[in-house]
Amino acid sequence: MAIRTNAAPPTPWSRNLAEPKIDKSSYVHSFSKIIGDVWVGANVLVAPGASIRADEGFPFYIGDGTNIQDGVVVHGLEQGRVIGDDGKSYSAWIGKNTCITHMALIHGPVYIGDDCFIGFRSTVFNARVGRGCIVMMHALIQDVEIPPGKYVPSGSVIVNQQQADRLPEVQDADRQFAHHVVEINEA
Amino acid sequence: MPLQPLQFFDPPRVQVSGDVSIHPDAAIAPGVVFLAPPNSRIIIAGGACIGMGVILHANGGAIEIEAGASLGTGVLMVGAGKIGANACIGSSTTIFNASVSPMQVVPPGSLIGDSSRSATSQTESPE
Amino acid sequence: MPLQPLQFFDPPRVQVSGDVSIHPDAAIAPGVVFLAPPNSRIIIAGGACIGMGVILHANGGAIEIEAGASLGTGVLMVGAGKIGANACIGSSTTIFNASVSPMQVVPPGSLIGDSSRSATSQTESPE
Repeated sequence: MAIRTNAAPPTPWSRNLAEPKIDKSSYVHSFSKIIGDVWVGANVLVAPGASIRADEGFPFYIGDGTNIQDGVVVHGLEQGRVIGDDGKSYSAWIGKNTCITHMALIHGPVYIGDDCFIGFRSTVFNARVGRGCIVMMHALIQDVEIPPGKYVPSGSVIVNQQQADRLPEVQDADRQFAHHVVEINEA
Repeated sequence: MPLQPLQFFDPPRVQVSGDVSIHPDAAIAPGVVFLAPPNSRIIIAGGACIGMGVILHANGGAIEIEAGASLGTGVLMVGAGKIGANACIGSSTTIFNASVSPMQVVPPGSLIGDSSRSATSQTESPE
Repeated sequence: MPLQPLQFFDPPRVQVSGDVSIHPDAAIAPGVVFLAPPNSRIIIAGGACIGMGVILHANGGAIEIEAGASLGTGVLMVGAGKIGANACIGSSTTIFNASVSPMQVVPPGSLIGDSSRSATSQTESPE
């Protein structure tokens, strides 16, 4: 099972890319695609079929205990950075103990805080999602900053700050549902 | 929400993990992922058609795709459920712990079986 | 984590099964599936353009793509029907037992054809 492929396509500008720095305790499946200046913390799971490409915008940060599922794409625009919790600039920052579920698209510049949940096929682009937010399925979050602890229902399109500020708080039932989905993912 | 862009898969491999049975007459496009952890399984019947980049992730039971069903590009199915014979699932649809009846047609980009809270201050209502 | 080793198989980039005739001047992208079970067939005329991940699944008749028609990425066409000359079908569209006139333009993510049984278990549809 030593089939590690580079993320395709090998772009012409990716020749001098930094190598990913991955903590030994993390499980990056050999069929996932991870290239460029990506820092991966402890006990991270990157599932097969995920694509993490720090070839245009970089670096990326993936915090301890975070879970990246099949079909997830993490990529960044060449321009635009966010400030991570360590005060440095990143194209994509994903905090600790966060779960990015199947087919989510996380596109930098983007910041996703600790303990977040991003549901199936949701897109986060040019946005900050605060700690403890739950974003359900098929949502679009763009050009906004979502305060910590907010709940984004399935199918929401959050593209201006007034919408983001009006979002409801996460409730226990939401946490339970998200936890249920995470359990499935970790099975 | 607006449909996400569809991805290209290279190399064109199909990834199979766990108890997965695929009828030889089923058509499986490139980039498909079948995940069946312990205590779950996936069954693809003859004449079924699984589009590019489809992910089937079984959990707590079986995912069953009956004869002649078509799953469009990028369909995601998680949990347990059955796609009935000759059903037609539009591209980029997500199905969570739910089934689709035989002959049913599901529009592209649909979300089926989502039991999460759809809150009051929501900006775009799902119904 | 108990992820089992994944097995692979490499499907061909374009899969053709059954009575399918493709004009040599048609352009076919990777990940396309043409499935024509017995008693049905698929005909692609010259100058037609079939996008990535398109699925044509004939059933009970013929699917015919006329000259110069373009099918966007992830289009799913099931049953029998004709895409008229120079028609333009937006990405991720689902066409179920229906035809599109020559020169017609169909927006991306559309659902065309019999959708009478699509409502029950569905929680979200894009339009």
